[in-house]
Amino acid sequence: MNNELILIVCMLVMLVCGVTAAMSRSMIKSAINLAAVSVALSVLMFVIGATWSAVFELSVCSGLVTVIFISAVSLTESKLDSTTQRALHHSRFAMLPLILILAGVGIIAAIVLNGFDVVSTADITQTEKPFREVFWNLRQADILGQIIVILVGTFAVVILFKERGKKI
Amino acid sequence: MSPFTIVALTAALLLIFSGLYLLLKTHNMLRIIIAIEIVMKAITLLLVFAGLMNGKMALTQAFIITVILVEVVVAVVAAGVAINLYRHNGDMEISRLNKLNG
Amino acid sequence: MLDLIASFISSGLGVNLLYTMIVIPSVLALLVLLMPKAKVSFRNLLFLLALLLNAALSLGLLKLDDMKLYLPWAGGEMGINFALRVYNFSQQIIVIAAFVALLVGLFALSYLRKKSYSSAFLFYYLITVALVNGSLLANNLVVMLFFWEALLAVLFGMLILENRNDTRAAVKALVLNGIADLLLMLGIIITCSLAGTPLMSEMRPIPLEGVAVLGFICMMLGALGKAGAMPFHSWIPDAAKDAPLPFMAIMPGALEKLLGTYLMVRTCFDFYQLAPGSSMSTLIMVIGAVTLVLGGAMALIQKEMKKLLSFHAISQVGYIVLAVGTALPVGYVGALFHMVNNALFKSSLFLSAGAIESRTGTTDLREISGLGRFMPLTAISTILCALSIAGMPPFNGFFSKELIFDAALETGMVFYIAALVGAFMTAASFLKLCHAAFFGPVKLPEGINREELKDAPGAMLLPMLALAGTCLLFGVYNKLPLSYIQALFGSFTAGSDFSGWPHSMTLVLISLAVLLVAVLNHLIGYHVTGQGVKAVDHIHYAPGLRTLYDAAEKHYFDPYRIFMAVVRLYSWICLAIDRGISWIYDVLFVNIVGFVSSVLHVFNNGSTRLYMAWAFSGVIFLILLSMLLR
Amino acid sequence: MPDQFSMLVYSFLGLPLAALVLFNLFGKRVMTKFYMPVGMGICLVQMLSAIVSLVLLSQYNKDAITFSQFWNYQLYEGASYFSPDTFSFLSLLCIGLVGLVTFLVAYPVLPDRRFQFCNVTLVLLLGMNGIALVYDLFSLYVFMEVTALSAFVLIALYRDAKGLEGSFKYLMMSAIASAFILTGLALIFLNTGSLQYDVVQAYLANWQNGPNPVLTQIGFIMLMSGFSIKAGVAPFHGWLPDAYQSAPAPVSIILGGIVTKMAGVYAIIRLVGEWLPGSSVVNVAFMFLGLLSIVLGAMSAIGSTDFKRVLAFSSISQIGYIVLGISSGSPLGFVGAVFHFFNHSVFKSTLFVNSAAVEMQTKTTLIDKLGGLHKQMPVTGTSNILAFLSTAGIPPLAGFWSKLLIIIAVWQAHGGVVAGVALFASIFTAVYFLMVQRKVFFGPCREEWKDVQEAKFSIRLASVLLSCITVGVGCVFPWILRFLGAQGWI
Repeated sequence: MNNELILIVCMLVMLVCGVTAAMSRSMIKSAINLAAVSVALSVLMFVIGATWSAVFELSVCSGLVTVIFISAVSLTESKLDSTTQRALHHSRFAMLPLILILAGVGIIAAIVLNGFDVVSTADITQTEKPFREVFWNLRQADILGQIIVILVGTFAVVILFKERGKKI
Repeated sequence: MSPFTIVALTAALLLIFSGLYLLLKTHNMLRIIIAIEIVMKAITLLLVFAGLMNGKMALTQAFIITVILVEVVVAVVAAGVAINLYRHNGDMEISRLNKLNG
Repeated sequence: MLDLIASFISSGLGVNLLYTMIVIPSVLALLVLLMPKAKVSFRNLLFLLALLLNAALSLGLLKLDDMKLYLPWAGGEMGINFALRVYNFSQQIIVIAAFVALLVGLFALSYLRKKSYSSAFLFYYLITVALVNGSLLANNLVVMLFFWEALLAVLFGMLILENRNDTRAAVKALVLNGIADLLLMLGIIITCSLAGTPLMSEMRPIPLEGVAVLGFICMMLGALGKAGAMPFHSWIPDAAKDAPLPFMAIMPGALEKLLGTYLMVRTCFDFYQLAPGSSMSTLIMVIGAVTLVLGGAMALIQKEMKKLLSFHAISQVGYIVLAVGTALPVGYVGALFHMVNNALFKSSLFLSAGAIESRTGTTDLREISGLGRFMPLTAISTILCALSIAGMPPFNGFFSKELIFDAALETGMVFYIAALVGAFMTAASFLKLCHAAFFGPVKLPEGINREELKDAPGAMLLPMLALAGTCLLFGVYNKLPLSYIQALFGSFTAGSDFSGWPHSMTLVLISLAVLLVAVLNHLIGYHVTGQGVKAVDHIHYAPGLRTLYDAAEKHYFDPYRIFMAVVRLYSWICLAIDRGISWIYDVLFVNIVGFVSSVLHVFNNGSTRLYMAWAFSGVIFLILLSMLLR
Repeated sequence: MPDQFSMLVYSFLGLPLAALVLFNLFGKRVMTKFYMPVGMGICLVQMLSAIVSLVLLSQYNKDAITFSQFWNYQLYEGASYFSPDTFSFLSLLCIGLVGLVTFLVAYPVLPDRRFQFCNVTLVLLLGMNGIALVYDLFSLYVFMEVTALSAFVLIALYRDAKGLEGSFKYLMMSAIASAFILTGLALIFLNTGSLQYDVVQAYLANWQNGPNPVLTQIGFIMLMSGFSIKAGVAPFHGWLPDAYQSAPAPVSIILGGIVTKMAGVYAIIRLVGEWLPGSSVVNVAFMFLGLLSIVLGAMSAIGSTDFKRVLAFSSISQIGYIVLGISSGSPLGFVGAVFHFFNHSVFKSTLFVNSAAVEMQTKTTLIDKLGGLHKQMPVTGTSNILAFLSTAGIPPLAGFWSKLLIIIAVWQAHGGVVAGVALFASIFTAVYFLMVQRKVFFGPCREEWKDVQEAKFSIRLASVLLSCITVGVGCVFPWILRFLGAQGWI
């Protein structure tokens, strides 16, 4: 059960980094914590054998999204998050860990006390098709959707990030 | 009842909760995007958990990849809108978004 | 000759004659209305032609046997079919109505020569004739009601012709008749449901018990309203002030009385069993007696010819109602005979007033005097009719009144005395009228030249004289109308003959004594005041009576006035309630909605956090609901 | 059915994609004139294909046209493919119609930014078509995201403060909705192993005896909440008025006319109406949500001072009727809801077209500033009255029939009180619309609007076209009902 331990650790890292990202006063720290969540998640995926999604998670989420954030923060840096704002932010989220700990204990207690269990619905007799075939042949509608999503993203960048004053 | 199940469900729920809490409490538009990202991470975790439970890991991976793509584009659009709003308002304060009423 | 025409028409048209009677006047009425202004003489010809045709067709109708016509109309279980029926009762009334309408129509053409509304009046006139024919021919109570109500509309139209700015009299007529018609409608509903059929010919007399009493009262009140008896009378004197005199002559003078009496007799005789001496009978007789006495009393003091005549129009209805109320054979016969007579002399008298008005411009007895010298034929006609209405033998009024006296005496002394009092007042007031208008020193209103004053033109005189002559004829040869009338009641009146000289000499002598008293009274009054017009002032200004009369002149006793006061109170209450309700709608409701709306606006103020809170509360609501409902 | 006909379905996705390629391949100088006409043409072709497909479906008595994928003909379990049925084609027809109207109105209203507008609108159409076509909940989610993303971009098209604000609010709520939907999908996927419609339907039919019922329940609630946010059902509606109000005029037409309905109501109709018709819990929940939407939307509309905002609140109220109809759980309610879906997209587009006309001519949509425009803009005013009457459910207009069906079905399912409240709320509908009509179009003309002209030809064409559909469908509706009865659908 070494595997399971690693998974649990990954998830705990995700949780801690996520809460830190939420509570952090500095936007950059938030972004970096978010990237750490992504990294932990991709490690988790890697351990359970979901290689493709792990790679995507690592490259896109912890890479691209962080880049987007940091550039957005730098674009809007000047008056952002003054000291008072940060103090305010801190006071708003001071209670969050406490709430989370209480909620976590409550949830775990509820699960354990009720004997709640998640039944595996896996069909052992059926071997699953390889990811390549599933992705390219079975999820063709999704792929079409992805292409269109990328198209929207392109148009959004063109429309929203274009310099003011220029007309297209 | 494996500890993995307990931790996975609890971690996902707590992450979603803290993401929504941030969404509800923050005054900063970029933090809203961070909150959305946190929630999405939790959901990805849930998806992985679901794939583990029903043994359809390949399908789950396809889902996860699509979700990641969508999530990134949402983040891009949100950042674009937020930056434009910053240009209008001069800060990222969300309570400035009150021009629409009537 | 007439017989020949009649049989020719009836053989040619047969049962089609029934609706022809309604269609022809209506179509010609439209033609008259649409005739261009320039073709006045052609229009008048057309009008006369219509009336002549109507009279000829009515004669043809006389030749038909009991005939029924069904045209499917608004169907249904109760079968509101367009059912017409002609039988001896309606035949006779239609003939009388047609001939009176012909004569008055002739007069109207001459009277209306210079009036601007003549086309409209003639149109209404012909429509009235058609509707009267329709209501008399209808064999279905609902169809009759249809014509009846349409007549009300036409009445309203005719009343506002002369004076469009002041419609008070017309509205009064509309309201009073409308109430009466509403009651009639109720009565018809009750009658139809009790009888199980709306067809009059299928109905058997219903005993007066329980609901039937209500139905009977409603039907009678409807009929009384049309006839203009108390308490639906008060519009007639008001209308007399402004309405054209041919209208007064034809509507309140003749046709409405015919219709009202027709329905009264049918209600008492055909639809319900009105027993002599029963409480309903007494009630109707009381109504009749009160109408008779009060109408006469008011007529007595009038010094304006039109008003005087209109009060007499009310008073004479009282006689008819009284007679019908006795529910005796002699009463019914007397009522119908008096109805015919009343139509003749009352229209003739109104026409005389019209003739005088068209020559002198007024009918106020205080302004005119001694006209007999200039208008001898008018005077003769008026005097003949006055004698007839006063009940002077051998005129028709005498014979019909004797029958009514007979019936009244048989029922109760009180009613007989009331009838005698009425007779006295009638005689006295007409003595005053004739004396004041035609005798005594010549007195003319300003602007009328003595030399230029002539008798009325032939077209006016002819109807007046024809009607007066008929009065005399029906008196001298009363077997002619009475035999027809008696035939209506079949076995009910079998064994007695009402024609000829009244059988009780005592009653005749008492009536003559009353007339004599009236003459004496007039002579005393004339002697005291020296003026014919003031001959009854000693009664008018007698102590005690004077205050009553003053109050009556000020309309204090007008049922319409009392009714309107009640209506006003009611409408005030309704208004208050309505205000309250609309306050709930306009103020309370709007304020609540506005308040809720503004509260919702506070919750939709653009704050994203609030929106998210909404959404999360929705999720919590869903979770709780799913937990609760499991 | 001949196989060639199933190729027809490709046009719903292929044509907009081809147009996108065409637009971006050539320079803007060459293509400027062609953006709008090409868009209109695509919408027209889409309407035609939808009608032809509907006819074919009823001709060959088939439930759905299942068409193969792009490069592989085998359908494994868990595959995502396209299988539109009657309701899908009806939605595709609505999409085509509203898209056509949007392009017609955008032609004069947006003289600049045509390139951006047309591109993003085509993507929006693609997204909505995808929603209507797919046979897999996850693909539905993907296309829903496409729709939502392009809607954000369109609202913020001019990058003005209001548009950006509305866009950001929509984005936030939509992100929450996506999170909810995905959570729900993950929890359901855990149990089913596939998200194909028929698999999920079979599972939901008997979920209480299946594995992990608690997770499924939570997942279903999450799914419903997410769809409700996207649909703008109260109390998830907060973003909707802001987004509608702030969008450029043609964008509010397509938003109010079809986008929110395709993004949310469509899925609700599928899930609740088609898959869970007998579930009392879901039905009661949606009954409450529907009633709340009806009353809250109508009450808020009464107090609004902006023409477009009134229409937005009215949308909430009308979506409440659709949801209420679905909550009855009976086939009658389902048919009523689907027809109200169609009718609402017609009359709400009419109203937004008219608001666009007013906005273009007077440069304002504030009700208190407007007044007496009927004399200057008779076509707009008249079509506005027709659409209002249809919204309020006045016979014989189309809106009356669908509302009638819904209220009858609700009466049967939930009793007289609920139906009575729904009926009573439609009085409020009449109230706020009469208020708007009186303040904007009737009454004396204000001094500053003396020189206002009637809207441009293409806008008038759009509102006349939609009004004709409202009146026409209302007049032939008894026959439609008879046809449905003959088909055994009611």
